Amino acid sequence: MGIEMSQLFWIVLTFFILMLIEGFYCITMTYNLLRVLIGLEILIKAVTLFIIFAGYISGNMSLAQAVVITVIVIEVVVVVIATGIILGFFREYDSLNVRNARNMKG
Amino acid sequence: MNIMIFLLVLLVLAALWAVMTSLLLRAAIALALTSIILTVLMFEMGAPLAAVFELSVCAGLISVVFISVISLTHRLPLKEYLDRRKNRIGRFWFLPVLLVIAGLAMFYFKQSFDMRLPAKILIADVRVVLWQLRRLDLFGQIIILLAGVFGVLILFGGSKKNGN
Amino acid sequence: MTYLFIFVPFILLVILNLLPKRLRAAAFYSTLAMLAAQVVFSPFEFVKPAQMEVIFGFNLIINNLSVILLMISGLIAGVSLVAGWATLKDDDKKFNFISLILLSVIGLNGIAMVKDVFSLYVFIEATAVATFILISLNMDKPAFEGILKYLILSVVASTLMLTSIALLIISCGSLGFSDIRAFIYPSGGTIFSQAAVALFICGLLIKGGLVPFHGWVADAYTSAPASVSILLAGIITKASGVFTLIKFMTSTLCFTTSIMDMLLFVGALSIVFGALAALGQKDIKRILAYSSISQMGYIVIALGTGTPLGIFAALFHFINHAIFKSQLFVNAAAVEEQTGTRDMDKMGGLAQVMPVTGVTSAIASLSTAGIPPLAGFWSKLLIIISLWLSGNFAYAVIAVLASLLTLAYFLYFQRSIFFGKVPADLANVREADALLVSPAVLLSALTVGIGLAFPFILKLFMRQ
Amino acid sequence: MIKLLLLSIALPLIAGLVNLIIPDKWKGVKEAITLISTLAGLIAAIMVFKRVMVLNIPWGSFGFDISFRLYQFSAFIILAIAGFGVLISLYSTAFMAGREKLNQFYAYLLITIAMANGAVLSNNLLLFLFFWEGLLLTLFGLIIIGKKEAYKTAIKAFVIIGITDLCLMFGIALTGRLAGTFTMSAISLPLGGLASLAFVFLMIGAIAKSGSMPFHSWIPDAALDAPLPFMAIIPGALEKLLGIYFLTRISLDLFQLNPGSKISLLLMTIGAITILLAVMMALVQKDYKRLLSYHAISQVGYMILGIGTMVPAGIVGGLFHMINNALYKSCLFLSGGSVEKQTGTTDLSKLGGLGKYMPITFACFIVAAVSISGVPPFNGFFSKELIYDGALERHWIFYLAAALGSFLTAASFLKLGHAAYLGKADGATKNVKESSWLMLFPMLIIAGLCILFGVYNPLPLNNLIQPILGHRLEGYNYAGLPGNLMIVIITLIVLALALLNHWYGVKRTGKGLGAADHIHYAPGLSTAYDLAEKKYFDPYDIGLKIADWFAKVLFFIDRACDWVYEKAIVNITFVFSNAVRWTQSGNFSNYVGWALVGALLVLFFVLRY
Repeated sequence: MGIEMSQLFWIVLTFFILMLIEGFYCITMTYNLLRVLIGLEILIKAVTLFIIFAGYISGNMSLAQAVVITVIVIEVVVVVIATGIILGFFREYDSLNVRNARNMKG
Repeated sequence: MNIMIFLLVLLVLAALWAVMTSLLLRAAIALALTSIILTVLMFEMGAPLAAVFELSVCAGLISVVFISVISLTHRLPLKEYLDRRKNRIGRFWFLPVLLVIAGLAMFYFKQSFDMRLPAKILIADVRVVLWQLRRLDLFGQIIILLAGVFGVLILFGGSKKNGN
Repeated sequence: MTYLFIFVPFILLVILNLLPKRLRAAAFYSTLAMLAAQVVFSPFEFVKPAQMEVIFGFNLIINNLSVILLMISGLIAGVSLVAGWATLKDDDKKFNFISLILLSVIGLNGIAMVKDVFSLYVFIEATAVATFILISLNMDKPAFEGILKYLILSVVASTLMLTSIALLIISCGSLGFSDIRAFIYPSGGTIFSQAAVALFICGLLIKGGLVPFHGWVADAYTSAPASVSILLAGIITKASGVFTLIKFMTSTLCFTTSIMDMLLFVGALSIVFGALAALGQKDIKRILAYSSISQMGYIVIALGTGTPLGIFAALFHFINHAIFKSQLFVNAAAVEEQTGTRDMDKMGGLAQVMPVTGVTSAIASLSTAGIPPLAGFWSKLLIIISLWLSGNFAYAVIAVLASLLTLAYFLYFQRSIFFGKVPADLANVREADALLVSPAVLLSALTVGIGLAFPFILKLFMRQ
Repeated sequence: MIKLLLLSIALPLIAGLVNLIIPDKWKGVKEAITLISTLAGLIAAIMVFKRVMVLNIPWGSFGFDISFRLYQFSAFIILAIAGFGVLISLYSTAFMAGREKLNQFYAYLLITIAMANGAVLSNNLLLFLFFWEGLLLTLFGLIIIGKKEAYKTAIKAFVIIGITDLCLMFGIALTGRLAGTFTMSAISLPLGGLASLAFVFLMIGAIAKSGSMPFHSWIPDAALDAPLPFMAIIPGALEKLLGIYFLTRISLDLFQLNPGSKISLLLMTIGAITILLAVMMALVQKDYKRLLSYHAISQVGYMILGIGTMVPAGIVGGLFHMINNALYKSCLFLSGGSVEKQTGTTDLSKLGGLGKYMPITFACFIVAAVSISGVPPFNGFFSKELIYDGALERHWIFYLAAALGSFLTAASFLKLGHAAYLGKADGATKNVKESSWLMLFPMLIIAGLCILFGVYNPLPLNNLIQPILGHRLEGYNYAGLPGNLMIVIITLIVLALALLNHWYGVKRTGKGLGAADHIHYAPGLSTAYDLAEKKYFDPYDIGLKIADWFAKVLFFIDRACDWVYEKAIVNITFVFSNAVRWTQSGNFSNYVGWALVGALLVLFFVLRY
């Protein structure tokens, strides 16, 4: 059981890290703000997966589910606010290009 | 176990599609797909309540929000779109390579841990945990939702004013 | 009475939103009264043994640490409220501002009293969400830019903290501080719990804006409306970042050598980086923002010593910093309100036309730079002493040298705004509104008072 | 009676704050407040003179209690501060008339007096530090109100004094840790190891305050930028009193120094170097105030040398020199101010022949100048003799340095007096009037004291200085004529040489005294003079050139110190600052990248174990 668990953990950790890589790559390399938001979403999805898996592997699924439900609620609010900001940004610049968001520096 | 690994691969591929595709609408759909696969994974792992939440909120609500925002922001002219697309390939071809490298590295440096798991928790029902032990989190959720309401009022209310 | 601290603002918020529009002036006074009551009543919990209350199933704990945050958050939120009332123009905006301040105060009070890692995360996130909207009150280009950076970095922080929570579920099976402490102290825990602690601390460092996690700080502070910067810089990022770090570390006792070394290094890096970056700034708020990064470095470096004296010094500097930095932002708000610009090159000699602002800003600057007998001197002295006593001589020297840099950029700050000749286009500037001046006077009086009463505070600490 | 102690601190402080608040229009009120409070301070100082009392107010923990102690030494310093305070404020009423920022000037002046009194009276090192730092702030304020360009000088002073005060802070912390208490009267540490380090740190604070090399470079700049009464009271008198007071306290009371120790050698070396370098610099100056300011540095060297000898004669001489220097140096600065006020310049090339128009100023200048040059029977002579005595007791090389310094001092004052007061009046100096009595009166009083302290030296020595040292003197009495006749003779020779040198120099340049020309060209004598000029005076000429070159090198070193303080540190800092700000590119991708890399590094670092 123990070794099997360990194997499973490593596999899920691998996929978790792959998803994190995708998310961070998307955030840093893309030029469109909505794609940045998609990258953030992927990060949160990865984390959700990891928490649920943590509950699964440790047999503490009730706690993990409670946590995940709260995380989903927070995620929704953050995404809605982010879209509001992106819309506002679009209204100001008439573009979603992130290079418009580099005015403050130094 | 095997079906879980299969689903995980699908999950990563769906996310990869969401990142790589050049059309925003497709990216949003891919994100919804990612959510759905995640939902299936949750069912598979025995978390039905969270799965329902994920399905209704993330795959449903967030996709709606995304698609409406995409339709609100105007499309690019075709030429510029094609330029961008070429440009995108230049920037994003490395991502799949990176994923393969990272996956191989993880496979190669495989470690096994002494999984000293904690004692099983007696309360198995998520509703009991959520409503009785973690009531403070629910209060926090209410606060966040209220803040979100204000956010919608302010951020989206501003658009009306600007529109006039 | 702990649950009152999060319930009263909530009920007040609901009532205020049900009121008809013409009664909204009452919102300001009732909120101010509520915050004042929070400042006055929270010290009654001080020095009592830590108590836990389970009412409505809320797991809250109040101890001396919580009392400090409750007092400070009430004070700074009140100051920000008054400043916002004076500077915001639109009635609707004012009302939204008050509601969001109430929400963020609930979040801060929650942070002060939770006893569970995940609830801590929830309340940090609640405060952050309220803050996003507060920053975007102005709905202009810089606001959207600043808030985007804050939001993105904040989601990254969430990712780190939630990963840490998942690892904690795997390793110790529970998220309560006491359970975590039982798991990792003194045995050191497993590799999972160590990684969990490290990741959680990283998340908090992003929230607190320490180098190299600091990218968003200057932009968010600069783009926010004047009164929001007071709240943001004075309490929100500090409470959800550094204060939470203190709370997390003292309640889980995760002071391992590697964590402490890391904190010392990050602290020193932030001190030097922030001070250097502040030196060349032209924007009032930006110089203050970088100064904030530097001062956060002092708190973290003191925490990194891991000694009781170091932790006390960190807390004391947290209090002082909250007071003087929010006061400097109040001064910045007054200057911006009266001159219409934040560019320091366009200012000069304002001390002649805005004497109160000039004097209070000088007090706060000197306190930040660590000039005796102001409050900032004592906390810096304690930080340096604690570094020295714990054997971190090099870090102590860095802390001392960086305080010279602090002095340098605050001299520059004072000179270009308040000394010298008044430019022709600012000749008609007058002293700011009483609502902006009185908080500055109150806070600088606190700075001087804490400085003079320092021995009593130290005695109080020694008795603990 | 004990309340008088607190009064001497509180009264000027309150008066200063009141001055700061009341508007500029009420000029008379300000002056009245300043004069009355300084007079009251003087009366209080006279009333508590020669008393011993201690006032303790326990406060807080960590050995920090408000503790004041009055005894012979502090009473003497308080009296001197109060006396100078009265005279300078009297002088300022005339000198500062019509200037801007009067409220700040009087306020800072009074607060400086309060802080100085507090520092001298404190019996607790932390309390002492508090007052000492307070002086730094008023110093900054006083310089900055002088001119528009004074900001740079003020920053320079602030940086230099700030850094040395930091050393002082370290020293105090170390001393407190070693001794286990911060109460000054309870500390008596033997030297060695950490204690020596603590002493050096404290010493840096003390000698920097008194303006010794290498912490001097702000003083000459301040001479040009700051208001003159400031120069007369702060670098001229107060800072010397305070710095030497603290130096004496630490070397005699707080630490057990003995004549053979390395620390004593270090002090003497610093003293000797300061004397020589500063006076060389003074010799090449072309500005009245700047020349004086270099002497203000040079004279500190004598005091440090005297105290550094750690033999009774030297210590008595050093302390006596401290009070003498305060007298004649402030008198010299005041004469400079008088010249500046009447002619509008202090550039020596534009001055000349003032002796005819300003006889009283000239007379005061002469008295002060002969005092500083050490001509008997003025006060400077007696204190210098004592210092020579002490220096000779340790090693002849220190004596040589002191005597050489004396020679150059006399030479430079001959030059100054000649250029400013003798010769022909033209340009700016034509038909100037004598200064007002408000300005002359303080100068006359101080000049009178210079003569009194010289002619009747038992008065200061027996009443002011010897009680301070008490048991250390073991029956010696240094009052009256100097004991060592050889030194006196050498001194006189040195002075005569200086006069000769001056005469020669004037003749060579043809300025001033041209009366010697006919002897030069008389038949028969002219070849002799030519010969003499080649044979006997060439070496001197070369010597002068060497001295000149040496002075230039010193000037370069001086500027180099200056450059390091002013440019190098600032520029290096800004290079770093720009680099740091460059990293803040405005692109959030970078920020996410740093955060990620940071988190990974932290993770690896923590899991490494």
